[in-house]
Amino acid sequence: MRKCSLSNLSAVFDKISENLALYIPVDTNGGAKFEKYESGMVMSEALNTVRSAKDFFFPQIEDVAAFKVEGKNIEVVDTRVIKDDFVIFGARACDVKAFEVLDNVFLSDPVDSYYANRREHGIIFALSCSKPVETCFCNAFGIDCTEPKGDVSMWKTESEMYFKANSEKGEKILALVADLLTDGEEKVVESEKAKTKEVLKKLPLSNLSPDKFGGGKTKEYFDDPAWKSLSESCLGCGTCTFVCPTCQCYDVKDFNTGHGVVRFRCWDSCMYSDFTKMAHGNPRLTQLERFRQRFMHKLVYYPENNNGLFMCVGCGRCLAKCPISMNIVKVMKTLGGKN
Amino acid sequence: MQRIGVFVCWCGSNIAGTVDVQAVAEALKTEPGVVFSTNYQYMCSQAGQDIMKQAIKEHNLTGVVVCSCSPRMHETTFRKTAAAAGLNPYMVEIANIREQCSWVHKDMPTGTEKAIILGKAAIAKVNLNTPLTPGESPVTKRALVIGGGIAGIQTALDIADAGFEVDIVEKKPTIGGKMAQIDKTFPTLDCAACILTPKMVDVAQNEKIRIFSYAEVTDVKGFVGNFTATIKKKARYVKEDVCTGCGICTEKCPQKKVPNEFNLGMDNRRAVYIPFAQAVPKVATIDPDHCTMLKTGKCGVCAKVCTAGAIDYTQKDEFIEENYGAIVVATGYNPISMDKFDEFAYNQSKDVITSLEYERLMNAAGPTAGKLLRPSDGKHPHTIVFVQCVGSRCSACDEKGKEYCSKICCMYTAKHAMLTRDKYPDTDVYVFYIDVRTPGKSFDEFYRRAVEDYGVHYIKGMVGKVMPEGDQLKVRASDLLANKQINIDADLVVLAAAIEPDKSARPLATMLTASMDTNDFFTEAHPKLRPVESPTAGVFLSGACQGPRDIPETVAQAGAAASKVIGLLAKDKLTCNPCVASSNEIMCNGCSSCANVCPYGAITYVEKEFRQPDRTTLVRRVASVNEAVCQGCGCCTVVCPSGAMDLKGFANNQIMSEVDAICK
Amino acid sequence: MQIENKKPLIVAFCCNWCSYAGADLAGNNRLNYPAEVKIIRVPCSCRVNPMFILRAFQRGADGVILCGCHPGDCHYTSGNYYTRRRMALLFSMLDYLGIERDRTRVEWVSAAEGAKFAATMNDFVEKVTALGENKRLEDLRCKK
Amino acid sequence: MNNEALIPQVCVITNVRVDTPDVKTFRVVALDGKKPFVHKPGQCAMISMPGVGEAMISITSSPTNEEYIEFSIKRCGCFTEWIHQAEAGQQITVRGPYGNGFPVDTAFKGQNLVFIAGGIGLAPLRSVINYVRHFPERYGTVDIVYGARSMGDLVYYKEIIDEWCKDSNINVHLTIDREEEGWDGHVGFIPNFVKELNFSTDKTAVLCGPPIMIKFTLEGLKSLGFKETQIFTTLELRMKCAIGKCGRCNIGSKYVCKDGPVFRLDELDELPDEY
Amino acid sequence: MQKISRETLIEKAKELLQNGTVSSVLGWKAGEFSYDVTPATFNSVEELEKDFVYNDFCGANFSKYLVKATIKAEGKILVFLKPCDTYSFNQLLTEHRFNREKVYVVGIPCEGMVDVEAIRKAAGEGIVSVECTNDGLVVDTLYNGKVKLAEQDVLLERCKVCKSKKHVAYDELLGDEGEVIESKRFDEVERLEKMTPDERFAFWQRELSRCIRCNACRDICPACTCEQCVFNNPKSGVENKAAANSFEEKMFHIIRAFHVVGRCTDCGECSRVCPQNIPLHLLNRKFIKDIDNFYGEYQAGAEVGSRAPLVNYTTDDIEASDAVRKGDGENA
Repeated sequence: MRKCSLSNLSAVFDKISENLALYIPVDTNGGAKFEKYESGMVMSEALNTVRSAKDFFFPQIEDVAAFKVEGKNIEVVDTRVIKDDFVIFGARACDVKAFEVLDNVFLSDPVDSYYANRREHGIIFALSCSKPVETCFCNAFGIDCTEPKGDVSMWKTESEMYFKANSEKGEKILALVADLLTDGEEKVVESEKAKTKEVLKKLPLSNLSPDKFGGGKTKEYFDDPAWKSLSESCLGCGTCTFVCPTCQCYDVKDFNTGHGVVRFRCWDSCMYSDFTKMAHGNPRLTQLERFRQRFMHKLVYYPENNNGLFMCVGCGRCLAKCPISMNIVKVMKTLGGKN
Repeated sequence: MQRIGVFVCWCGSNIAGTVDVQAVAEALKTEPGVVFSTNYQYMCSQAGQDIMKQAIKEHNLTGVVVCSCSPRMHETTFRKTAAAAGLNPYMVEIANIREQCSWVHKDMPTGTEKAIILGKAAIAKVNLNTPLTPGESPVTKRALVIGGGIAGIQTALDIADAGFEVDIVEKKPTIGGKMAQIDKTFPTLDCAACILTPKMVDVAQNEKIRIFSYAEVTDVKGFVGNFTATIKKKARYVKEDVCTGCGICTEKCPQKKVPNEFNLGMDNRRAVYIPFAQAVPKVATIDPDHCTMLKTGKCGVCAKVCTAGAIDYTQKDEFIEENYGAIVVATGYNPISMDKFDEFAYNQSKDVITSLEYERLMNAAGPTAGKLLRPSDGKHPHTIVFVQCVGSRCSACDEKGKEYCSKICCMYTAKHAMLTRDKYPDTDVYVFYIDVRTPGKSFDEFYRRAVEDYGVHYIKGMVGKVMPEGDQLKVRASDLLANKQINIDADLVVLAAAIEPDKSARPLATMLTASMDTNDFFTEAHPKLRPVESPTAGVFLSGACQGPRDIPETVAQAGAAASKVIGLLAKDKLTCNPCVASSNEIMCNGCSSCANVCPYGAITYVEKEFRQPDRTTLVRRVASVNEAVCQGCGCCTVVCPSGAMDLKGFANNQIMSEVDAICK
Repeated sequence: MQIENKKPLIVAFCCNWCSYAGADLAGNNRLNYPAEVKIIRVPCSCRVNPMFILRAFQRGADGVILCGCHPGDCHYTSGNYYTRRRMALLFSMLDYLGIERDRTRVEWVSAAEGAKFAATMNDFVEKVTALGENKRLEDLRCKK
Repeated sequence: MNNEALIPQVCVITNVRVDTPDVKTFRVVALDGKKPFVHKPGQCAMISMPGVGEAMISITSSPTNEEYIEFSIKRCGCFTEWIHQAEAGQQITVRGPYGNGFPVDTAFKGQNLVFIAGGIGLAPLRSVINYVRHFPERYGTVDIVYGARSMGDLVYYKEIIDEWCKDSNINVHLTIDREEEGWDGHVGFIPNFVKELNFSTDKTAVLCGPPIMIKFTLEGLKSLGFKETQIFTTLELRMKCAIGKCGRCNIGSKYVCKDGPVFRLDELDELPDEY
Repeated sequence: MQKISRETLIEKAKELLQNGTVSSVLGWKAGEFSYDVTPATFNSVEELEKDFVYNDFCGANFSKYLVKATIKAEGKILVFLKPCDTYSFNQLLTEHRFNREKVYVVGIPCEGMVDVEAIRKAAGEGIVSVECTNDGLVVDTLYNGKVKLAEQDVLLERCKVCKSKKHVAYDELLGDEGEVIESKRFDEVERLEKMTPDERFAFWQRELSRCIRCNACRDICPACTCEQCVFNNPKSGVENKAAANSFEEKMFHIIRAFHVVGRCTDCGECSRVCPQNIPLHLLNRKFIKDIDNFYGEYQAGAEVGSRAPLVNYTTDDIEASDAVRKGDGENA
């Protein structure tokens, strides 16, 4: 366990950013957001960023390949570049857990090299939560927000930041700033954790449980009449999907630049009406089917294929951001409450 | 994928002088879709055209790009060439490398580079061209003239003269319009009735012309060549075909106190009446608002005295539907109401009258049998004040008047002044004016005669107030030239009221989807080049419904409108411009934006059933373009937020592909 | 960095009846204007969708000019009145977003105004050249 | 960096055959003139024209064909529209093969097979039919029931007549929807035809065709006594990645691109009704 | 706090359901917390009594829901509309987007709706409950205990500068018809206009760069009811699913704003729902301000059937070049 005083944090940032790209959450008009650190930036106090940290490994837009077309001939250009190492500083336990969810998709065979490339070079400094809020329910998915995973775990007290490396990658970065750190005591961290745990008990969603869901429950929930009322007001926008740290559906599109074709992939949302639209029909015709797909995927299909791991980390972003305040908690309570 | 042939023209040295045509043809060879590319001295020559024809056949071309002079010059030529070789003419695009390239740029590299880019843009467009076929629609060989004044009469006569059937719809019981009420005409001072009534008789006797008098157009559907109009023939309670026009009923009718509108209410008529002696059709009409029989069921005098048995109290409004190929609007004008012009005391004194009322006072068939007598006491007036521009040429912020010049007032006032002085030399005549406008043949001479020969007092200035006092009218005015106030004790004040379009014009315009200006005058398709056509195809304008005008102008325009109608009716079929808007009904929201901006009324809305993906059907309101009416401006395509409306020949993707090619 | 005096790219939308004819007249009279100006013929200025203008900027145009008949002279009676409103609002919005206002223009050029066409283009190109490359509405993917 | 599934290889169309008014078959090889990959019968590939689109198309040629692969494509969307106007020599991009393919080495082994296809549905089955024809010793009897709207809509007609019909252990049963001049074969819809043919239940059935045909044919087969475990079908949904990641081709927890497209009927019954 | 209570609305809905005037009710449904209400259809009195709410968080504008709801519904739908919602209602009617006969509008007064983000900012994160009282909000928080807030301070942006309390469409009113009020809604636009172009560019670049193209602004917008949006249509030439770069970010928002010119009633829903807090209303308001400035005041939706400025003209309209100058306060 190592530590530095909060007043010294900027020195740590400066040091890290001298060597590799460093991203920290900063406050903007649109809420907290990870930005590339430049000297003088102040780390946000916000509990979480508006967009999740998934962008680092699965950005909203990324080029897949490029093509040059001349007459009848095509030339494929591999536009991939190996990433340099970078540090994500201050991701929370829920977002870090979300990486595991994404890994199961992108690192399973065949490995998605774009994701793998970024993942390999990303070094995660995960920060324990000290002030969880009413929309938090990571607990429900077995996440301990005071014990975040990642290459380095961090705890913040009134005046200090504590660091614990969990991996070689993490060790290396801490070594980089070794001069700025001193030894820290477990005890302080433990008492900080205990305080947070007390708050967790008081949270309104502390009793939420996904036990009623999981693999093998498709038949049980698929035709539930409650989907109708749950989905009736859904706008079919992509807000929940795009702020969600675990949503990973994407679209692949071509852009004609006038002198070639860039094939890129971008986030897509199963809530969009054209998500599954084909030339001759659409298997998910109404918002009900699309809405159901999103939550069944998170609560049933994904766990079925991934040893019971749910595709939700309880970060609460969708609770805060849905234009019509419909969310996974309401879905879980409505469907689960019936049985 | 198209198979495009590119033909680069040298135009002698006109193009080849600054553009390396060989290089252009070579560079365009590798563009997408291009399978053939060549250059030639004069593409428009017979030999050049033959090269194109041969290439189209030999290479199975589906599209052609000609890099040459302006499409305004030879687009038609090359389209015809392509058509002759079996290619759809609308698969031809021109890259203008002469007027917009070789002629405006000096050096060869620059010109060549630009010519290549222009060629690429044309190729990009042709790649997205689709064959277009002009639609055809039949023409109903009959015209409808709405309004039976001199404008309508002249138009109808001219059209009938060319051998086409014409229907005149007149809302009054007789045709003749305003001209029938006028006494003399400027600048020749011949009697209006003498020149108008023979024309009215011609109309009545013309086999090709039907008159629907006492009738209104209540609905118009369709489009150029194919209009269907509904005409409401109001019940006149007199069988038109039986009535001989003898006039006995109008003498015996006990209801004598009906204000006579023909004389502008200055005398009375009976409840059954013939507006004036030379009315056409000369048929009596019962005024249902005043007829005791119709109101109470008691009377029946007219029926008793009618030897022909023409009276029919049970008559109902009759609706007639008729097809027309062309419609002429000749709804005319009216003097504006003087209600708002309190300063002239029009409502306070009977001796303040409008010019049209003055016409009637001067007319031998008028309320005073042509003697100039004051309406109030029947005395002969000695001092008469004419006020010009009452309600004309007002500032835009002035709520009661019109901004425009009514055009005819200067001349008729000069006429009135002159006639008055001529008939009654003992009168003093004053004319207050802002400007005297006399641009017309013999007009200024006429006006000067009034001043110089007849001693009319023309005073530049406006009348501020007219105050009735005793049996006189105190007129307070300013003389701008002398820069002083003038007070005149007048016996009669005549107001040259502004004229405005007839009130029936606006609802009619809506029916016809013809556009109007803010003053409710019909707008012309082009103010200079198409002055007698409405922007709505097949609708033509005659007379003062389009703007203030005098009789000769009206007659000239009436003839012009007739000739346009004849030109249209002479065709058996109309070929439509194929570059028209078309709406993708699947995407259309039915919001009406497109219909709102369409200058031609080409867009209508239909309720259409759509099959939903879930196999149910849904009725939606969607836009539908009448290709015979659309002129292809494309205005609708931009207001359509969903992009459902597109323009054939200049489609969104075609224009964007040109943009792309240019910016590449 | 090497400062290259790159020539601007100008897209001119010209209505078929007045401005395109005006451009032809400029040609007939051999009135020079820069070759950077590339004309796209449209039936009426009211055919020009704001999307086309944005598209031009995206694809690398440095300036876009719309030419139509003088107000009141529109071949289709009212097309250019609509154009005027649309472009007034669009250009005002672009300006509001901080896009240089000299990159866009509407000009009324009649079929008789060949000289005006050439003069307008000379002036417009000069103004756009002074602004340099379009950076604020560029799409880097479309750059070579 | 690793090979990336999403980056395709360039192949070239060497031959285009018009099968019906809206179906063409494209012969494709890699730039070196060889097959771009080895596939299993029933597998698919993503083929694409950059800037136009990419589509999942089943490979219709048999793996036993060593020279090239073939795709039969019906014109129905943006990309298919494009490829229909392509000529020999046109390059396209190909990635794959994707999907599980038919269980030719397991469930089908030693079995009597009946292939039932409607319209373009014969395309995916052709690969397995020709595979089975190549190894007649591994399988029992083979019946092929194939129908289309009209004679002109029957794909591979020449191959069916000249090759399949001539194979001794293959029974071909053709049908068209409506009477037509020059047709002396069976007329009627496939589901009824299947019932009329009254297959014995010692066969494994493989179905492919439009949803409505599948639905009624299944009923027919079941009425003949076929069990769910004896029936296989192959599905098609919208796909983007073809590798089970982009998230749109799933039916319940199964991805058609990865876990399918071939499903045994009892597997399919386990999945929610959303295809 | 809202002047009208949940009970009054339920009472009214009950009455209309029971006397057969309507067969369903479009209203707000209670959520997990004090503030997360969801638009919902209620079909029975029981449903209403169980879940119906009306409080300071009922900002959602129901007008757009009517487009689809009127197609599906058998009978009449009762919809509660706040004054600003009625403008959208009229605008949709002007565009023939639904059948007026199938809707029964009860106009309800609105005292301004509250922005939960603003509460979070003012009272601190971790909201346990929010109580709306006559003299402000009492917010119980996890970390700062009970915090009292003045309602005015935490109103939604659009409510702070409310343009009208007037109901322009209704079958029945609960409360007054209300009046159009003087608003300071253009102040922020003016502030931007006064900046230098460089500053403006930087401002919008910064704001729009946050856009994640989630389409919430479009999908909530009552003016965006196209059968198919150009941004979803591969053939439109501007389709894009994600803004690939700053050009596409701008293009999306410019075109979206342009498509609703003269149709946008300034209901403010776009800004309310933007998960990234992009001040989208400043784009729409710029157009509204320009329209007022160039062509005379025009309020979309004030009356059914009015002719929007872009489908209208006068012969002496301002020229585009003068408009740009006038737009930023320079004399034209």
